[in-house]
Order: sequence, then C-alpha cells, then structure tokens
Amino acid sequence: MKSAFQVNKILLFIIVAALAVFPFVSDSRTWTILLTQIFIFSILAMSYDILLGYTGIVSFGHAMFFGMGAYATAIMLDRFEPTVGIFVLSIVVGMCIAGIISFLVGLLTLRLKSHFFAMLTMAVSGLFLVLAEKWRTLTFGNDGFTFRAPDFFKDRMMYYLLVLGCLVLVYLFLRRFVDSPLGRVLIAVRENEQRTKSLGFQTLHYKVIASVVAGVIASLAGSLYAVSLRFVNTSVLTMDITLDALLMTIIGGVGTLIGPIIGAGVIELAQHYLSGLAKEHPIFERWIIFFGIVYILAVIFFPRGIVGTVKHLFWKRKNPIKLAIAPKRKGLAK
Amino acid sequence: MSILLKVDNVHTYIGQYHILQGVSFEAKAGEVSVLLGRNGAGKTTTLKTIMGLTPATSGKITFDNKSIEKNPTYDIATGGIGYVPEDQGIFGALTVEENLKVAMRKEDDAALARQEYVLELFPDLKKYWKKDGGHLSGGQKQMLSMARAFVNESKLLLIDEPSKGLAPVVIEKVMEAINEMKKQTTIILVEQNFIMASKIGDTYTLIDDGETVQSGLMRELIDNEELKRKYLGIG
Amino acid sequence: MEPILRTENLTIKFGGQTAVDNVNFAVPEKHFKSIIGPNGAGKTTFFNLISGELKPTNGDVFFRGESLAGKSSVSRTRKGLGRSFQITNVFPNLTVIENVRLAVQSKEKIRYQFFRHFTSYKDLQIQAEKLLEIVLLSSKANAFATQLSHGEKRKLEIAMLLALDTDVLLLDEPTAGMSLEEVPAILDVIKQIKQTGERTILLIEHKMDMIMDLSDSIMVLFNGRLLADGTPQDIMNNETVQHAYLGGLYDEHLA
Amino acid sequence: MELLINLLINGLATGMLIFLLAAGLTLIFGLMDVLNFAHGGLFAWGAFSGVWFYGLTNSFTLAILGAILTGVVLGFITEKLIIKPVYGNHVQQILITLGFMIVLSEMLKVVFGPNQLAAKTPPLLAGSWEIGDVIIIKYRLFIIIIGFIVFGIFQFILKRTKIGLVVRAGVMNKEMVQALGINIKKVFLYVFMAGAALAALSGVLMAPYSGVIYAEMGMEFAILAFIVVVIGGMGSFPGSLLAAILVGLAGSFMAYYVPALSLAVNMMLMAIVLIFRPQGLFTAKG
Repeated sequence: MKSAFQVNKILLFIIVAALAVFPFVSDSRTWTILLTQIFIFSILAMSYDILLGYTGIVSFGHAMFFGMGAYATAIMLDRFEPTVGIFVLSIVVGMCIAGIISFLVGLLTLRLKSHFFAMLTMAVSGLFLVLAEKWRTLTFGNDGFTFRAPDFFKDRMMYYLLVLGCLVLVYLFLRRFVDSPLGRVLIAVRENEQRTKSLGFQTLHYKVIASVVAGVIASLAGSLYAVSLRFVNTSVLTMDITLDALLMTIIGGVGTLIGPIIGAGVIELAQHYLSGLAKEHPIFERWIIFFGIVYILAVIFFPRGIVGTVKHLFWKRKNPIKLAIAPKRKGLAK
Repeated sequence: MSILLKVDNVHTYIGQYHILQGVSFEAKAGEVSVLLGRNGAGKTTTLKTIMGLTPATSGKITFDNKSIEKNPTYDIATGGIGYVPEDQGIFGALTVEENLKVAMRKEDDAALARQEYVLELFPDLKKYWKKDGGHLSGGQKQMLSMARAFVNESKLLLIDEPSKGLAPVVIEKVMEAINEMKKQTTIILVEQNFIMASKIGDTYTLIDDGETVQSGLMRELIDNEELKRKYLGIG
Repeated sequence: MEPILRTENLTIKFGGQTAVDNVNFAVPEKHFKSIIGPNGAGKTTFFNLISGELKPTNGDVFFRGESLAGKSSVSRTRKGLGRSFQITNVFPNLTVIENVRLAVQSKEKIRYQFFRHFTSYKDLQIQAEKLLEIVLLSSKANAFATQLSHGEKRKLEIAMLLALDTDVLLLDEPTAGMSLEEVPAILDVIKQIKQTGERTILLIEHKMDMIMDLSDSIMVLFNGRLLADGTPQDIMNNETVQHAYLGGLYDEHLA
Repeated sequence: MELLINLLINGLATGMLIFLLAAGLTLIFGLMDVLNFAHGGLFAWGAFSGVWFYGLTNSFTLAILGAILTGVVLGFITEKLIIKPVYGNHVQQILITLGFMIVLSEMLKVVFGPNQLAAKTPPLLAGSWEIGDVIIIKYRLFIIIIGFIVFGIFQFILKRTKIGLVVRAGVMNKEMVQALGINIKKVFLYVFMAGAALAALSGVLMAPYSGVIYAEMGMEFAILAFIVVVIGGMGSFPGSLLAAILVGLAGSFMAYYVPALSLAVNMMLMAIVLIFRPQGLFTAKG
C-alpha cells in the first residue's frame, strides 16, 4: 500500500520535471502556449471538482469567480504599473473578492436543494455577466480591452513555468485539503448529507467552505488566464467557461483531482485539433457538438470519467470480493 | 375452489435490502386471506411485490393462471387487482369525486353502478363529494381508498392495514365494509389487529423476517396459542 | 433526581392526524427503556421529535433539564443525544473504517482542521478500530459499506452511534430486516453496551422476548398516546395494554 | 398614460412568451421531478424552424404549426434519449440536460448557419392601431391573446379531462396512479412532448417580436423561465402564468425607468422568493 503511494509520488514528480524542462528542449511556441492554457484550465477544473466531485454540489455559476480573477488582474495591470508586484497583488485582490462573494452567495443558496441551487448559481452568474456588460467604464463590455503584462512574463517560457508552478502548488494544496479531516467530511456530505448532520457536523458550513475554496482557486485561474491572453472581455464570465470546467471534470473523472487535469488536457488538445480540422471539413467548426455528445454519453455510461474508471478497474483486480447481490432496479424515483 | 393468486417462493430486494426471503401462499377465489406477522415482517412488501411496485427479484406470482411477476404495475392493475395501500394513497388536492374518477378505467354503466354501490357502503363519501381528499379524516380517507379500488371490476383486492391509526368506532365501519366487499371479490388483507383479522379472514399466512412461516385456516390459528405467542406476541 | 431526558406534553400533528399526542415521559440516567406499540403508534415519530428531525406542534423535550426547543438535530447530537435509524443509513461508498472514523472525528471535535493529512490523526484510527472490535466488524474494516450484508450494516450503524460517545442512545429497531442468524450478534452488542452501565438507552423493538430480557422499563404508545409506562412485569399484566396492543376485542374473543 | 399602457402591453407580451416557455418546464418538473435545462434549446429550435417554415410557405399559421411539430418531435427524442435513462437521479439530470442544451444550440448553427437570422412580422399582424394617444402594436396584442388562449386550453385540459386528472394525480403520487392501472411513463412522455411544443410555440412567437433570432437566445430566455418557475412554484401551472406576467412587467417597466437594473430585478425577485418561500408563491403538490 505504502509502496504504491510512493510510486505514485515518484511518477508525479517525473511528469512535473519533464513538463518543466519541456520548453528548454522544444522551441515550439504553439506547444508552450497550448500547455500553458491546459495548466490554467486544469486549475479551474480542479476547483470545480471540489464542488462537484468532493462535495456533490452542481454549480452553474463557476465562471463568475474565474471572471472576477481575470478582471481584477486585467484592470489593475491596466490602471497601475504592469509590474510583478501589482500582478501578485491583483491575484490576491481577485481571490479576496471571489472569496467574499462565494461566501455570501453560498450562505444564501447552499441550503437549497440541488435543482434550485444549480438554477440560482446560473442566475447569479448571469447577473455578473450583465454587470460586466453594462459597466463599460470599467470593463469596456463585450469589446474588452488589452493590457500589458509585466515585462518579466514577456517571455512565454517564464509564464509557462509560473503557471506550471501554480498548478503544482494548487494540486498539492487541494490534495491536502481533501485528505484532511475537513475534506473527509466534505465527502461524507456528498455521500449522505442527512447522515452527516446526524453525526453532529453542521453540513451547511462545510458546503460554504467548499464553495469558498473553489471560488478562490477559480479566481486564481482567471488571473492567470487574463495575463496569458493580455486581453480580457466579458467572455470570461459566460456559461461557456463553466461548461468547460464541467466537461473537463466529468470526462477526466470527478472526485479525483488528477482527473480534471487530464480532462483539461484531453479537451484542450481535442479542441485544438478539431478546430484545426475545420479548415478542411467545415463541420468541425462546430466541434463543441462532439463534446456535447461525448459528455452526455459520459454522464450516462461513463460517470466515473477516465481516472475514476482506471482506478475502479485497478481496484476490482486487487479486490475480487464479489459485491453484495444488489440487483439495480430501474424503478421510479420516490 | 379455484386458486386465484399463487405466490411461490418470492424474494424481493429494495435497494440492497433483502426484504422478502421466500414468501409463498395461495389465495382462493371468493375467500379472504389474511397476512399476519409483526411489524417489519414483510407483509406490506408482499402486497407491493404482488402489485409490481417493488418487483420480485426471484420467484413466481401467478394470477388468474397468468404469471405476472415481470409485469409493470399498471398492467397488473388493469389485469384485475385493486390496491389499497397502507398510507391510503389519496390524491390530496383532488376532490372525492375526482379521486374516484381517476381510478375509473371505463366509465360505463357497470362502473357507475359499482360507484353507486360503494357510495351506499360509505355514505360519508357522498356527503363530502366535492371536498378535497386531503381534508378528509383518517377514516374517510381509508373509505375513499377502498372505494377507489372497488370502482373498477377487480377480481382481487389487496388491502393493507385498514385499521391502522383509526379509532375503534371507525374500525368497526371499515370492517363492515370489507365484509360486504367480500361477497363480490377475493381479498388479501394485511392486518396487525388479530381480532379483526380473525373475524374476517378465512385463511391466514404467517410471515416473519420476510419468510412464510405457516399457512392454514383461520379457525385453526385462533386455537393455536403457541403459534400466536411466538409470532404475533399475543399472550 | 433530575431525569436525563423528559418530554412535556409532546405533540405533533400531520394534516388532520395527531401522530404523537400529548406524551409526558421521563427516563433516569443510565436506564434502559423500551418503547413498544403497534404499527403506526408513533414510535419513530416520537424519536424524530426527540432527536430534532421533526418539530413538535406543541410541547417540548428536556435534556438534563434544559429545553431543546428550536435546537437543530446537529446541536442535539453534540449535546449528547445519538440515534440510529430504522432504515440503515451509512455512507455507502466509504470504507467501514472511514464510516466510523467520521463519527469519532465528530466526537473529538476535529471539524474544520484542513491542513494535516487525516491519517496523521492516529488516535481517530485507533478508536475507530476499537469500536469495530466491539461490534465484531474488524474483519470488514477495509470493505466498502455497500458491500456489507444488512446485519453488518446495522452493526456498523451501532459502531458509529457508539463512536459519538453520547450519553443517550436512541435505537430504532436495530434488528429490523435482519435474517434470523444475524440477530443474536446485535443482541450481544446491545447487551454489552447495557452492561457497561454508562449510557441511557431508549429502544424501539418488536421482538418481545428481547425487550423483556433487556429493559428496565417499558412504555407503550398507542395511536400516538402514552398508554402505559412501567416495569416489564407491569406491562405484561396490564390489561389496557393487552387490549390495545393485541386488538381491542381480544378478551371477548377468548370467552 | 399612453406610456404606461405601452409599457403594460409590452410587459404582458414578454410575460406571455416567458409563460409559454415556463409552463412546459413547470409541468415537467411537477410531474416527473425533472428540471430540464435543455428547455431553452427547444425554444430556440421553435424560433428557427418557425422562421424557416415561414420562408418556405409564406404562411404564419403554417410556420406556427411547423414549429409546434418540431417541438413535439424534439420533445419525443429528448424524453426517450436524454431524460429516460436518468429518472430519479437529480445530479445526473442537471448535468445531462445541460449537455443536451449545448448539442441543441450547436445543431442549430449546423442546420441554419452560425449567424443570426432576421425574422419578419407577418403583414396581417404588422403595424399598430392608434386609439387616441395610445399606440397598440398589433403583434404584441396577438401574443397576449395567444398566451391567454393557450392558458385557457391547458387549464381546461388539466381541470376537466381525464388525462388532465391523471397528470394532476401523478404530481401528487406517482406510485398510486400506476397502481390504479395507468401507465405513468406514457403520461410522462405526453407531458414532455406538450411542454416541448409550448416551448417551440414560444420560440416561433418570439421571432417576429424581437426581429432577430440567434442560437444563444435559448439560454437567455431559459434563465427567465427558470426564474418564473421558481417564483410561481415548481409544478404550478397558474403560478407560472402569474409569475411570468410579473417578470414581464417588471422587465418592461425597469427597462424604461432604470435600464441598468432590468435583468437584476428578476434575479432579486427570485432570490427573495427562494430565501423566504422556497416552494414558490403557489404549490402544486397536495
């Protein structure tokens, strides 16, 4: 058991090391940019996994936290000096705003049932989108604005390394977070909220904590995203961002942390290649249809995602205990 | 007399719980068969399994010479089995009239005649014809539920604990009604109130821990103190 | 002596029906009390009122003399009222040991610690393992709860209840839905808890032999009302109880 | 005064369109316990297919019928393929219907092209009447009338017919309905198809009203419909009418007086209802 754990750790270390030296051996600009993008969305998808995979909450408003980070950084770098100091400060500001908003929204909405919660997050996030569209003096609405990134990140490679560093740190932090006693309670909430309450845990607190952590990390991803483009517009607040995070988490495997990273890789790469194909076959301009279909099929037939399925197969091989005879019935819901 | 319903070694799982672990009994046409047993023994689940609401995982259920254990609930109902559930299953926001109307599969003369008949049996229902089902008293709900099962031509009625939570006076009324209905149809009754059961029932089946323990004639059970003590906690 | 738990005019109405009707009861500390009554008598509802799952229409519950009105089920558990459920209610996709560890974690008030790995709380693990020994589930510690048989799940449920280390245990039909072979093991566990003499136990059960054997006192609910409360012997000989419990006309029938 | 009446008619017309969309949503939720996040997709399909039929036949009546037909067919497909596998599992329902929403709106772009299309008002309904100082735009009045007619028809079906009785009973107790010999799954399918038809009708009526149609309109309108369903009470048919009118009017008055708050006001309404009366203004379960 222990050794398997060690093997995992070593494997992870090798992968990270390989990724870190990658820009030094390859001079492909496209790949550096693509990988940077993947890392940023990995961070976003991991934060979504805290909600969906670990606490069992479906939020349709995750984009708003991403957007808060993106706007905080873009606006501050634009209005003040584009220095590393301001960049770091803007990340902190974005995280604070996201933390406060997710705390307030969570407190108000997390006592509601799943349907209502999903709808309400969608609505609140829609409200922020409208706010950004309307408050043109600050955001320039849908047209957006460009800004200068700190000189230090002029070199794509430096930025690549920074984002990779953030990814590793966020992963380690969230790993520890979900493996902490608090994280165990989150999983308990996902499994059976009512029972968690009767054990004496105030489940609303845990759901709010999860949504704050997820919101803050999503804001970090937003900040990194804005600087990678040196441009921001209201698209960072749209449903598409939430959908991307959702898709990556589900396809990669909910409740695994590694899954969302792999999901982000798969989807960004597929997106890259499919939109490349669009030049020859116009149908690929609508590549998102394929994702939609894959996603629907995944929800029905493949709910564990890539990582979850691999883990399950591995676990089944190691534990050939036969499951309790529990014929699954397709009865009507109560 | 011919056997109308035969339940043969039925096992039922609800989720992961093995609730019925081998229930077998027969109901003869024209008789009242009573399922007895303590709380949680599996009596209600037996009725639900017959109705297809918690389908049998294994075993056979034969009704009217056809096997029905794989059929969906609505098919079983249209095949001629009426059901009066434990919680009465009244549609609270529908009036008494509408509750009966939902149930009536064919609004022909025969059905209307049957409706007239049950309304004579339960004059209260006529009195509260336009009242919402949810506003009836417990006893009236029980009567409505039984009436509802009766407006269709059923060969068999499944009645689950009609005396539950009712005052003794009301129980008497319900018993009288069942005695009347018995003349027209076969009945399987789940009842905890042994006295009531023993008065109405022709045969009994004892269920304990999801298994049939014994079946026989009701009058034999009345004299079998040992069996009653062991499984019904009487004495 | 102040009873550890008592109710005052406890009443709840659902729609037109009164499920629990003006119940006054008290249980002294370290006492074993069983609650019996026919189906639909309001026993589980009574538990739900005590544990805070339901709010009474009228009346109140007192724990160590303190009113519990308006207190959530969470805070009641923290005060010392633990309950098991009639329908097994565990965390299906967690292992058996994790199920128990969560309960121990709650008792130890390790609620919001988030930066140390949970395995570094060695004490939790040790306590959880001990509890599994008590309920004879050690061999299944690393199985997922969903893989357990029904009886084993009930044992797990009791282990989780014990882990909370509450002064009062509310046991709602711990043997419900169990196969005959599994019952004695649960019975042993309950006997053991009783023998340690540290806890107050309220038990809803139908197996009369078991109740007679275990209880210090028995209370009878009928149609939501408290019909009788006394020693097992009293209850056995109480004619009203026989009347109500066995069907109103039993005596007449015997004659 | 004329301003007030104009705003009123405007709000009512918008409210009616939202009502048609929300009515299907609320019926489906009440009966099947399914919140269909793809409902807006059916709406957008109604709009596009309606415009297409109109271009083909030059008859607005046929366009409406064509859109309704499209809605019914799509509703059938959605229920069979998307909803049926996930009955009873809320999280999966939310996820899968949202996924289908993406597919529906992307398919629109494949079939009708990615650009927004112009939608003409049929000549008979174009223009307006002037009564004194009050200008009544014919098409808006038309929408309001259609809305009330549809409400009347559905109310009649729900209250006075057997199938309506079964639907209302099903909302309260599905198990019992089946035990009375009714195939509830068939009823589910019919209700789903009827809800989809209403959504499509709403879409086709919307097209000339806004003048342009685009694939994303489904999502935008669906959010309004969700708000209406929450305010009116999930599963309540009259509740959704009242809430839709409320939302329509609030939107139209706010757009004139405090334009910045026009969308926010609906969100606020919903937030208040959710916090203080989470079951909505009306309840359907008995």
